[in-house]
Formats: sequence, structure tokens, C-alpha cells
Amino acid sequence: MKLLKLSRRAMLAAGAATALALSPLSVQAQTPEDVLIVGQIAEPKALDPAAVTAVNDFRILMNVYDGLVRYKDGTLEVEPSLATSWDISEDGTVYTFSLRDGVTFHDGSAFNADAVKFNFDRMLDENHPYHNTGPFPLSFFFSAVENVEVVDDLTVRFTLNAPYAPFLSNLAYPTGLIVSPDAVEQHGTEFGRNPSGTGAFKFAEWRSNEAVVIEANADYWDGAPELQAVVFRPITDANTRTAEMLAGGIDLMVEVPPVALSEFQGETYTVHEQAGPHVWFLILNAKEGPFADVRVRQAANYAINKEAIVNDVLEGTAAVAAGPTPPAFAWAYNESLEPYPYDPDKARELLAEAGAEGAELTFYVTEGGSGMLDPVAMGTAIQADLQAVGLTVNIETYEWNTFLGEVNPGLEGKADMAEMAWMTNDPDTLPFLALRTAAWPDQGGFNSGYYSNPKVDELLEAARAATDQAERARLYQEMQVIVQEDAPWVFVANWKQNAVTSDRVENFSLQPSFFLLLDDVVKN
Amino acid sequence: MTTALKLTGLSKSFPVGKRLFGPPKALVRAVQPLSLAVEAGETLGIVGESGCGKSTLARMLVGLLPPSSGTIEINGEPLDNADPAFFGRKIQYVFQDPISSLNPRKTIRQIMDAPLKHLHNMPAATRADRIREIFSAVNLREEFLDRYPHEFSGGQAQRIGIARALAADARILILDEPVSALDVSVQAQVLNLLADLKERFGLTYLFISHDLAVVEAVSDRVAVLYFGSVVEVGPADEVFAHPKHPYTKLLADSAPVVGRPLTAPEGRETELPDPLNPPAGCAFRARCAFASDQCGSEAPRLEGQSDGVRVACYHPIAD
Amino acid sequence: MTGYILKRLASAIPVLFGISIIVFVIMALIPGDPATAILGSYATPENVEKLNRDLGLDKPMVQRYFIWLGNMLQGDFGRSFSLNRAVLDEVLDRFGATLILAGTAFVLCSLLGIAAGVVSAARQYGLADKAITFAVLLGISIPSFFLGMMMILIFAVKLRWFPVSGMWPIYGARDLSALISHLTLPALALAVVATGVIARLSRSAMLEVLRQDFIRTARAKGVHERSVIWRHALRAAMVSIIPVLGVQAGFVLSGAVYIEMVFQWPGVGRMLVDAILKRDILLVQGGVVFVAACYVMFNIAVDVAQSLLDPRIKT
Amino acid sequence: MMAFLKLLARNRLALGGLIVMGLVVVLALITPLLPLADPDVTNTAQRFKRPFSDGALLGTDHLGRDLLSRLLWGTRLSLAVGFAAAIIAATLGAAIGIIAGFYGGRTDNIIMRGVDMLMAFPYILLALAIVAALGPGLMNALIAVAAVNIPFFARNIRGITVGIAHKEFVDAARLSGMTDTRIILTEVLPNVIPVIVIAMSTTIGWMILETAGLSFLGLGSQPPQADLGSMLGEARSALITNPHTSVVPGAMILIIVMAINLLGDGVRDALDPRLKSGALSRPMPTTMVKRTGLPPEAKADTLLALRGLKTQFQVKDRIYKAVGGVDLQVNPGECLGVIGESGSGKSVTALSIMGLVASPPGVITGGAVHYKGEDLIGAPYEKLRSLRGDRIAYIFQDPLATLHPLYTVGEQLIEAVRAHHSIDRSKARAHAIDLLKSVRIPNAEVRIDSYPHEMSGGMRQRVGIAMALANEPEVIIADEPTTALDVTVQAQILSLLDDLRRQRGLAIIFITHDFGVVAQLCDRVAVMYAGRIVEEGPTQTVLNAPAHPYTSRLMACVPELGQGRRELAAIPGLPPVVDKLPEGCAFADRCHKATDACRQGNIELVRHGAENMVRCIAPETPAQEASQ
Repeated sequence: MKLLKLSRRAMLAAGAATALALSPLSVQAQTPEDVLIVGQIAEPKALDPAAVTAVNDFRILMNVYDGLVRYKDGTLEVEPSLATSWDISEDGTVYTFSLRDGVTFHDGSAFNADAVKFNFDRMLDENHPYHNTGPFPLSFFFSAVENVEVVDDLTVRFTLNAPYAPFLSNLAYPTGLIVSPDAVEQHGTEFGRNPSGTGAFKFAEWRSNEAVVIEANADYWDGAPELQAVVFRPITDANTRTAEMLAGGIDLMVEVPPVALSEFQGETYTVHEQAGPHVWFLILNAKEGPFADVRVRQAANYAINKEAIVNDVLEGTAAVAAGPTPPAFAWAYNESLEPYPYDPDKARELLAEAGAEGAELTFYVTEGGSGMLDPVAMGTAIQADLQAVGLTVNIETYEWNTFLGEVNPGLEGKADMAEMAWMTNDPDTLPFLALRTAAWPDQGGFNSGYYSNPKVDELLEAARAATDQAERARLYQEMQVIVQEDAPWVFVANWKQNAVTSDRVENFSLQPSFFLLLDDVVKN
Repeated sequence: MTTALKLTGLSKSFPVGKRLFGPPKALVRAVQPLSLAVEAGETLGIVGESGCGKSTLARMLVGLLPPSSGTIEINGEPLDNADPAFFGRKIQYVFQDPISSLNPRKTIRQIMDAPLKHLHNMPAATRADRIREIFSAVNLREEFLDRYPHEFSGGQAQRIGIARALAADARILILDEPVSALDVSVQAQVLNLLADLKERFGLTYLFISHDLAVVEAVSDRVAVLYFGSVVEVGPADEVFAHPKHPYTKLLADSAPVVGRPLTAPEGRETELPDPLNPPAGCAFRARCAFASDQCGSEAPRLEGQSDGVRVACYHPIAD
Repeated sequence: MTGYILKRLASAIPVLFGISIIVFVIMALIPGDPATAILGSYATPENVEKLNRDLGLDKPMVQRYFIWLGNMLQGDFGRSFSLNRAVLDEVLDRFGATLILAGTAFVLCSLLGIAAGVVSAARQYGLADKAITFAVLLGISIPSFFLGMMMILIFAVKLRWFPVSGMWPIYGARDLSALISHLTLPALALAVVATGVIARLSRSAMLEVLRQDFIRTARAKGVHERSVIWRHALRAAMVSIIPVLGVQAGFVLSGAVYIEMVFQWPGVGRMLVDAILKRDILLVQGGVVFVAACYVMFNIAVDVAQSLLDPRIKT
Repeated sequence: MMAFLKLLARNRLALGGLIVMGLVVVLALITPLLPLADPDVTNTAQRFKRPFSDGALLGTDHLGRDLLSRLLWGTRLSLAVGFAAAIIAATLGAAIGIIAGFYGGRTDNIIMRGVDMLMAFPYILLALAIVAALGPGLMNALIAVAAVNIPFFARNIRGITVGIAHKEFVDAARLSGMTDTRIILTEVLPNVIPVIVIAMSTTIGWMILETAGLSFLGLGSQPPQADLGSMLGEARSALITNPHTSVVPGAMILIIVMAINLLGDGVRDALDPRLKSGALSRPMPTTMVKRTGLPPEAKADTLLALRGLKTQFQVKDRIYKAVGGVDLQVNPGECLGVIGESGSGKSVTALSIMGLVASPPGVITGGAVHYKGEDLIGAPYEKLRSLRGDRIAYIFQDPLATLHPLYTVGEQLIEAVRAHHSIDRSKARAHAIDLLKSVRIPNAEVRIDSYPHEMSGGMRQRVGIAMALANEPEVIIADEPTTALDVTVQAQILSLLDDLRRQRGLAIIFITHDFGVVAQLCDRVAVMYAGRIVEEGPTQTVLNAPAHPYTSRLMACVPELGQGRRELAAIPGLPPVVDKLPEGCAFADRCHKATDACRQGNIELVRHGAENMVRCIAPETPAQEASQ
């Protein structure tokens, strides 16, 4: 009896609550002034720059931390940041940095040479007391560093074990961002949730799966930011992210799904676009199966209608890729390279020559992943194109991490082709890790398709040791020609990263590095 | 005369409050250790009210329930509990609810086939003959064989149940309230059929009922069950004419009879004893007008009286 | 009653133990390993192997299980690598959100479902019955994620009555009205299917009960029909409805996974899906054991409620 | 089978479901034959074409593939997966459930604990984990969906099996020498299959939804293969810009699942034996009344009088004339016995008085019930309600079933009082205790808080009587109140009723099948056969000199104690079924003295002797004039 009475009352209450909630009074308030709300694609893993790998996390980190150097606005060239200047020894193995004076971390501790040494030792020295705050998956960026010395309070010296041209560029990468040693000592493994840097914004709050809030650092050495605060909201579902943007719940949205771009054509929104150092390609198994024959690999490059993929599937959010190096590395890119044209007849011809008509291929596709654009749709479109020239393609889709677990150890015995995308900060990284003979999976590299060309190996080694940028550029450009001809991959697309801002946001621009730099952004 | 069925110290307890491991919390004695013998060719009536343990007893006799203690002998041979086929050929059971004892999804023929096939491994042709034979014995038309149980009235269904018991070719039949679900105008049809069959096939019956008049009409001897124990056993006419146990007397006086004035035969507030918490001594003590201190100390044993009646009472009613 | 509750709690122990084994074994069977996931695109087989060793994943399964179990019994659920956080902290953070969402949906579907079922049964074959039956059918036939997507499109994007996603406003007061406005759409989307199931069940349970003799007795006593339906019949019907509520609670909890994804609700269901996909083994194991334990406790509560309602159940 | 389809077709919604489902299945089957575009050919230039555009009836998807074609191929796949998953889950789940339910004990315990464990997981996580372990793919999604549903089937089927395993026919099979395996296969399984089919038909829709859910998460079919879930998943990112790509598969899922559910409901209803008899409808608060012609006039001076009462059960196209024109009357302090065998219509007569015959299917089609001259048939509900339990009270047969199991007897007694008198609870409680005392329940102050199941049958029936007495009624209608009781208890109850009647001047209508009871309790008796009264008169006269052959022969059948072992009398044949009553005397076929005249026309109930009435053209005893 009691139960019934109770439930009747509860029902009334619930009804009233529902009625209240349903009344259109609760129209959403606009987002507050001077607080920029950013729709992110995922929850950050941690706010420890040494521990993360995802662009998503970098977007926050770049605003909280500074590195010794940074990319010049709108380019991928380095300029001073926490280091005001540097010297490189003749042989390219000793780098000496002069540090900026008077910079403090958000926690109040001072930035100095000791802090720099702490940062790199933490990552590189297995015996460092805070090495256990890792793992540090990208520490190999600095694997050339032999040791870090404190010369004086504001001078620090890096000694490399061999000349390593990408070193400065790597320092500008988030992995090279400088964290507060005090904060690491204080929080230990929890540092990733209690970050402290020297950047334009201070970490304020992290509400699990709701928001990461950073607030303006009034004492920023490069001038206090315009915004009071930035809120990063993880919204994994692209559709929900779009809906939030349309409903006014966020001010800035990155990685707009191509199909949704048309929604943001009006006055109220600004669509930003920026080509970056990204290449989307198909790894072809050059060790066995039909793709062992270079003609079949070239045929695949001819058969796939990249124009259609880039313009239709990706709605123009990418450009057709010509070779292994993205054009964003302007100085290293070979302008004379022309992409493989869409020529199914040529493809059929080549297949006939190679006797590979009707071959059956296994194609690894991922469901999504960092920089993978729209991998299922693209994979399906590619499958259809290859089908059209007489290749039977069976798709197997995998979740991203599983996918990496399948692809990185090599395709041998499993698949003929796999999707892959890389975003790098230096023209060296991708070819060095994924095209050299010494980078076959069994030797710890990412050359999952077993491509091997001694000439390419030689060019890459030489480029890495060269300290002169013009010389490096020449070597890379030569490499690109050879690789394009050898077609170890199908070169598909270079992503033009996009973002949408509402009309209240000003002074926002995307960077070729794909980082999100918000210190100059204004919100009205 | 030979003893067709002999029970020695047969009892059954049910656990109450089962646990996943370990012994149960308590045991309920549904049937106290009891010993009975049924002679070949006789009908032993077992009378008792609900909860007296008569159905539990019956189910033990046909092997549907394993006894907690005691033995069952048929024609001098102890029964092996393990093999239902062996059991089934010796002793059969007629259920109280004729409809629910027939599988609603089988034809009567399939139901009749089962004992012939599984107990006697009879080939199909012989089975058909045998079924025809049995059906004519129970006055059922052969066309019924291909119908389903729900198409029959209670009386017809009970005949089918009897026919199935006969098919097993057992000499002993346990009849568990075979007519209590039937209307009075039909019950006689079934009872008379049972009498015929007994005559024809030389069967031995154990006839269980709560209805004294019915038991009297069919039994040679009768056993009265109260709270899991036999309180009185003896020739039917003797037991009903001169009940010795006060409970038997109460039963006999309670049945409404045309012409007898309506009186409450006992105090109106009595209740049956609680099986979970059985009283010490005679279970009937609380309802009994003759109860003495002796009745409260120890349960009386079944003891023989002059006229072949045995009764478990310290103060049997004298004639 | 206390004894009964203790007994039921004790009987939950082997169930929880079994659950921990099942989840451990399934996670062990899932291909792909945390090391690959931690190292991201730059995972080389060599690094993977080293990291697995560091994480203690090279030990035999049985040993790993007992280490994990032992730690868990001491309250240490391990550390999630994908979130770089203690599993228990994260689970507790997230579970509250799921509880609010699933709890509201559960209350909603129980009340609406039972009320609809009772009305439907009381007006059997009437207009109300037909309308409810149809609505209920529609409800149980629509994929909840699809419904959620449509709701966002209509009520949040087009009409702007409700926020699109999240549980709290990003800035501004985190008060009840803010919660209600964030909660309404996801809770409704989540409740729809279960409401349908409960309504159907309540209807048939009521029809079953209404044919019972004691209903005739109540009518013969001259009890008002309203009281016959809502007091006599519903109470008796609750005996068969309550266990279904228990099962439906599980479905609501499961359905919350989709709804949390669509509405970006910071709940534990979405966390677990992400964790499974990321092979964040400790997070999955800890989270699932926690959720399952809560569900088992909830079911014990259901049993207790049942025993309070039905005096025939031996306690 | 035909009957099944007919039943199914009777349910219009189910028929609709069947037709839609049939269309969908046919479409799915003939999909390969239809002139459709290749579902996998992409044409990215033609992407997101709206429905009804040239060459693409339902438009195209994000890769320019024809949506109609993908929809049909996808439906084909989704249906196949849903069915397959349902069949796998049902088969394995049923097997587990049957084994657990049949063997019981520890086997059951262990299996069900395992099932509990699986059910404690949020199923979607379990499914996800299984797919994650097996790898994505529609086949694996199917396995996962089937696997997570096994526990639900197992639990459901176990419950049913436990019920069946304790049925007598299983015992009978065991006595027929069958082994356990054979019993499971031939006795249990056939009875469980309808339940499995029902469970399956209601879960296929659910399975399709779940598989769609997994596909939606990208764990289902592999591209380019279309199934409905993956179509929805792929279309999700374009929901806002191109909603049609989501709506098309979403609507298809909705249509299919709805049709399946409608059909499933229909199948369930058609397979449910209770529905076949039309019994699964709720009884209304009062019996339906469809009287033709004018109701008979009231007799002024009687307390309660039935005049030509006719009650029927209308089940589908059959009409069971349960009560075929009954006249009865009772006055204060009088006890009228109504005797008859099962199916004679005596209970229906009793229930018709206050409109308590379950309706549907019961309908009162004629006659009148006059209470103090006022006709109760067709009276407004509120009028009937105010009399029920207040002026005219009932006592029913099985006191366990007729008392509410979840309320204490006190609450039920108090309610009986408070339904008619607004007195406060404490007074009502005191009154209830008095009532319990008046029916001689020992320790009433404590017993009042007992639940019915805590009492013995006799005690419960006393509560039933107390409840009937609660408002000091004028008439008590007792419908076989002692039939379910032991003889010793019956004797107590009867004497109690007799005392109450004498003390309070109650009028009692006592329904029974036991002559002994009538003889001891009743002043007058009416004998019913096939829905009509065949003889009525003072108890002594009727019992001593029964005039109707049925009465005399029935009495002869009753065994009486003290006559020793003997052959009992029986009446050959069976009572007629009341939907096919013969013309003339309904007893004629079983009567030893029936003549042709007995089988013609309507035989009236006529005066026989001074106080008796008989419906026979050749009564057993000559009519004797009452000696004044």
C-alpha cells in the first residue's frame, strides 16, 4: 500500500519535472565571453607532453607549455622560444642553447638549465628518478642525444652521438615541450593530470570526459593571451560535435567531418583550412603476392581515382598526394613531381603485363585513427576502383590499436595492402622510419611493406647527417622521384586540416603543424 | 495368499531451507517410518486427510521418490530403485488428475505405446494388438487412440490412465485418489471398472483416498494415515464399523451423511500439527478427547487388537 | 530480514568471483595489446615487447589473474594507461554520471511502463489500450541510438530546446535545472525501449492477475474498481513485474553505452567501450567488475524489495 | 497449422505484421532477381542524391551507391543474421535451460549461477568484448549477439521446464520406463517448444536491433557489404546534412522490427492455449448484460429472487448456455441448497446474481435478479458495487486462491468494511478482530496480521466467512465453500455457517455437489442439470422421494459409509455439453426411462406435490397433495 502511494506521488513529481524540463524556457545560453570553447575529437590521454602521441592532446599542450624552440607562425621552420639562441658545432653533434631569463613555470618555480636537463633526462635516462612517470613513446625523437649538460643557469648543452638534422625540428614538437620539474616531483605519476608549464595558459581543471579548462597566464613572457580561458570539450562523435557547433555549444571545432562542411557555409561561421605535413597512403606488400611486382604497384596507383576521393569522399579537405613527402615541407618538396594520373586503362595494361589480372587482395582498413580521415569510406572507394580494373579486394576492418598491432609488425603472410597516415614535423621522419631497408619491421622500423632500394637508403642516411638545409632538400627531392617510380605505396592524399569557428571568434588561424595556438585569439 | 508388497520402516523426509553447500536447515518428516504388507489380490485402502503423507507414500512405492529409509519388497524381492524399467514392470501408478497425467502434445496411441516399447521392448505390430486388447478391457473405443488428451472428459481420461498402467503389465497398481477429480455420477463407472479389472487380471491394489465411503466400497483392508503415520489398520468392515482410533472415529463422524444432524464433531478451533515443529508423542493428542499425559510423552506404537485390527493408541475406543 | 540480506550478499560472492574470471579471460583473449596502444603509431615490435615486460604482461595468465585479484581486494584496481589514471578514480568519477542517466531512465521507464501497462490492461481492447500498444511497439522497435540522433537533430539543433550533449553546462551554475535540461533527451532516449518492454509485461501481468479469483473476491466485497486495479491487481502483478525491472535495469545500463556515445555523456559505459577498443585491459577489467558488482547489488535490492512485497517468499 | 494461422489472422495487428513481414521477406528473397544497381559500385560524383531522384529511387549514400539496392541487400543480410542469431541463442539457451530445469538440484544451481554471472554483465559490453576477441565481421557480431542472449533464453526456458518437469505426465513417462534423455526429448521438449518459439519470435526483432547496434559501432559487416546497422553507422556522420541516408535504413529497421514484434505477439497469443479459449481477456467489473425482451416482473415479498436467469459464455463462434433460465428464491433465515455436478451451471448462477461472472466471455442474456423487488441485472456499476459485500456477500470455494496473497487477512477484512462504511482504521481493525472471533478463530488479535498462506485451509475459509459477514449482509451466497477442505474441517465450517444463519437470520444460497452437505444444512434444495433446475423443493422431500430420475439416480451413486464393500451405482454416459444442448430433456440420453416424448420441445418445471417442482414428464414418484 505504502509502495503504491509513494509511486503515485513519485509519478506526479516525475511528471512535473518532465514538464518543467520540456518547457522551451531552457533555451541554451550562449557561451560566455572571453572563454573559448573548443570541440575536441577525444579526451586527452594526459597533459604530460612527454607521454602523449596524439594530435588531439598536442592541441591542448601547445597552449600550456613552451619548448626551447617553436615553429614560426604559418610555417614549419623553427624560431626561438624558451631558448633565445643556439649554436651548432661544426660536425653537427653539439647544440648549445641560451635560455630566456625570468621565465617561471605556472607553479612558480623558475625555468632554467636544470629544468631543461631534468626534462630530457626524465625521458632518456632509465635511471632517472622520474623515468617511471612514463612511458615516453616518442622519446626516440631524441635518441641521438648522448647527454645534456648544464653549462650555467641559463645555458644548456646537448651532445648528440651523430649528426642528426631533424633535431631542432623535433625540439619544436610537443615531445620537446618543457615541463616543471617541481610539478613532476610533486605529483609523480599523476603529473599528467596536474600539468605545469610556462605557456600562455595555465591548467585550471580537468573534468573527466567533460572538459579540460585552461586559464590565461597573465605573466606569459610572450604577452598575456586575449582570452580569459579556453575549455576543451572531448566530443568523440563527429555528428554530435557538428550538432554542438550548430547549436552554439562550442566556438571552435576541429576536424570537421567533410560531409558537414556544407552546414558551415553561412555568415555565422568561418571555415579554416590549412595543408599540413600529412600523407595518407596505402602500404603495399612488396615482399610477396601481386605487389611484389613493381608494375602491379604502379597499376594500383593508376587505378585509384584520387581526385574523386579527395573531392567527393573528403569534400576537398585534402589534396592528391604525389609522393612520400607532403608539400607542406616546402623546402624539401620536389615541385616537379606530378601525381600518378587516374588511368584505369594504363592500370589494366600494367596488370596484364605483370600477369596479375584477377588477383585477389587482402586490404586492411581501420575504423578510424589519428589522421586517418574517413578510412572506411576511403577504403571502400579504393576497393571499388581496384575492382573496376579487375582486382578482387577483400576488406578487413580493425579498430585503430588492433590495426596498428596487425600492420606495424609487417604485412607478410597476412595482407597485401593497408591504409596508413602519418603526420610528421620533419621530412626525415616518415621516409626514414618507413621506407628504408633497415626499417623493416623485424629491425624495429615501420616499413611494413618491405620496400627496399639501396639508393633510397643511401639518400636518407646522407640527408640526416647533412646540416645544410639546401643539401638536405636536394637529397629528399631525389629520393621522392625514386620512391614515386618504385611505388611502394599508393600515394593518396595530403590532408588539409580544417576547423570551424563561430562569428564571435577572431584572429584564429590553423598552423601547418596542425597545432592549435590560441594565445592571440579573441572572442567577442 | 502371498505378500505382494511389503514395506519395512519406510520413511521420507524433505529438507527445508536448502543451502548451496552443507546440510539443509531442517527436515520435514512427510512419512514416519512405517511398515505395511499387501497380500496378493487384495485391495488395501489408505485413508487420510490432506498433508497426511499418502501421496508421498504412493510416490515412493513406484520409485518416483527415493525413500529416506526402509525397504520395499515385491513378491519377496527387494526393489531396485535405480532401474525405472524394472520398477515399471512390477508396480504401476494411476494418477489423481487424469488430464494432467497425459502429455497434451502426444496422441493417446503414443502414450500407450511408451510402456510397451520401453518396458517390454515389444515390436510395433504386437504393440498395436496389445493396445487394442487393453482398450477393449477398459471399455474405450479404438478410435480414441489417435486423439489428443484434451479431447477427453475426466472419466475417459482416467480410463486411459488405467489402460496405460495396465499396459505395463504390472501386477500391483497404486491408485492415488483415482476418482476424486471426477463427478459422482462418473466415479462409480471408474470404480466398477477397476473392480472388473482386478478380477480379470488378478491385480493387487493400493487404493488411496480421502473419501471414507469410497475406500470402504472398494477395500478389503484399510489403513488410516495421520500425520505421516499409520494410526489404524485392519479389515475394512471392521475398521469402519468399529473405529478404534479416535481419529478414525472423527473421520467417520465428520462425513456429511443424509439424515444425520449437523453437529461439529470436535472443537471448532483445532488445527493440524505443524510439520516443521512436530509435537512430541501422539500427533493427534491436541485434537483428542481421550488424551492423557502418556500420549504426550511418547508416540504410541501400532499394536494388534483381538479382531485383526492394529491401532496406534494408548486409549483405543472400545466397542 | 537482515539475515536474508546477508545471505543474499554472501551468495553474490561466488557470482562476483566468476565474473572476475570471465572478464579476465575474455580480455586475455582479445588480440592486440596495451603496449601497442600506449606506444601509438610508433609502436615497434621491440618496444612493444619491452613495455609488455614492464607492465608484467609476460607472466602466465593464472599468475596475472591472482595478482590482479589480490590487488583489487585491497582496493587497488590498477592504473589505466589510456587515461593515465588510477582505474578506481576514473570509474568512480564516471559511474556517478551513468547512475544519474541510467537511474533517471530507469525510474522513468518503470513508472511510465507500469502505468501504461496498467491502463492498457484495465482498458483492454479499448482505444487507450490500442494507442498504448502501438506506442509501446514503436518504442521497442526503434534503435535507441537512432532515436537519440534524431532527438538531437530536432530538439537540440533545430528547436534548441535542449543542449546537444554533455551533462553539465560548460560554464555557469551546475544546478538541478541545468542537469535536468541536459538529462532530458538522453534519459528519454534511453528509457524508451525499456518503457515499452515494461509496459508490455505489466499489461500481460495485469491481465493474468485480473483473472485471478482474489480479484473476484475483491469485487464481491464491493471494493471500488479503481482500488481493484491499482491496489489489488497491481500489487499482485508487481510480483512478476519486479524481477523484470531487475532485468531491465541491466538493459538500461547497457543501452546507456549508445546513449552516452551519442549524447557525449561522461559515463562509465562509454568509457568501457573506449577502453575495450583501446585494449586498456585494467580499465575494462576494473570497470566491468565494478559495474557488474553494482548490478549484482541492485539485483539483491530487487530481491529484497520482492521479499518485502511478497510475504510468501521465505526470508 | 491451419488453425494456428486462422488464430493468427484473427488478430488484425498480427495480420498486418505478417503481411509486412511477408513483403519484406519476399523482397529480401527476390532481391538478387530485381533490376537493381550493384549495391557496392561507388560513384562518388553522384553522392548524397536525394530520394526520388533520377536513377536512384531512394537516393544515394556518401559514396554514391544506390540506397535502394543497398537497403534491400542490407535487409536481406540483417534478416538472415537476426534469424540466425535468434535460432542459435534459442537452441543453446533452451538446451541449457531444459537441462537445468529438468535435473534441478545442484546441476541447476551451478548452471543458473553461471547464467547469473553472464547476466550481471551489461550485455553490450559482453558483446563488444566477444567481437573484440573474435575480430570484427558480421559472422562474429552474430555469434556475439547470440551468445549474450543465451542466458536470457536459458533462464526463461528453465522456469518453464521446472513447471513441466513436475507435471504428472513426466512421472507417468518415467513409469513407462523412459530414460531421462528420452523424457527430455519426447515429453518435455514438445511442451517447451511453443515457449521457445514465442521467446524467439519476440526476440528476433531485438536481435536485429542489437546486431545493428554492433554494426553501428563498426563491429559488424565489413565494407562494402551492407547491412542495416552498418548503413546507419556509415550515414551517421552525414545525419545533419543528409538525413535521408540515416532515415532510410533507420525506417527499415523500425518497420521490420515492428512487424516482427506484431507478428511475435500474434504468435504468442495464438500459441497460448488460454487464448484459444478466449480466456486471456480481463474480466470487467460487472458481467455484460444483453437481455432480449422485457425482464420478468418482480415478486414483491421475497428477499432475493432469480427469474428466468440466462447466462452464456460466448467464445468465438460458440455459445455455451451455462445457465438456461433459472428461477430461485430465498428469504431471510432460509438456506437454499443448489446441487449439481460440475458443469451444471450452479456456480455461474450464483455469480450471475451480483454480476461477477467473468465477462468477457460471460454475458447475461435474459431474466432478472430481484433484490427486495429491485432488478439487479443491468443495474449501474455503482449500484451493484454498493450492494456487493454489503447486502449480498459471497463465500468462494478455494480460500487460498480467493484471498489476496499479499495482504494480511486484517487488511482484507478492514477493506471489506471500509468499502461501504467510512470508519477510521482503528475502529475497522477492532471490528475485524470481532469478526475473526465471531468465526471462532483462536487468538484473533494476533491472527489478524497473518497472511493467508500462513493459515490452514480451514482457517482461511473462516476468514472468507468473516469477510462475508463484515457488513452484516442479508444474503450470503456460498459457492462450494467446503469443497477444498478436509472432511473434519468441513464439518467445523458447516456447523459454523449453520449457527451464524440461525443467529443472524441470514439468507444463504449454498452451492454444492454433495448431498450430505445439503441434507444437513439446507431447508430447500434445487437440483441443476445442464444449466437448468430439474427439481426443487424442501430438502427432506427431495431427498426422501426424489421425483426427477436424475436426482434419484445421482443419489444412488453417492457412496455412503457403513455399507461395506460393494458395487456402486453409476449413471452411464456423460452430461451434455452446454453449447450443443439436445432438444427436450437434457438428461434423456442417460435416462433409463426416456421416451420419444422426452426429446421433444421444451419441458417445463412443473409443480409436483405440495412444495416441489420437477422438470420431467415421467417423475419417479407420484405427486402427492400436501395434507393441510
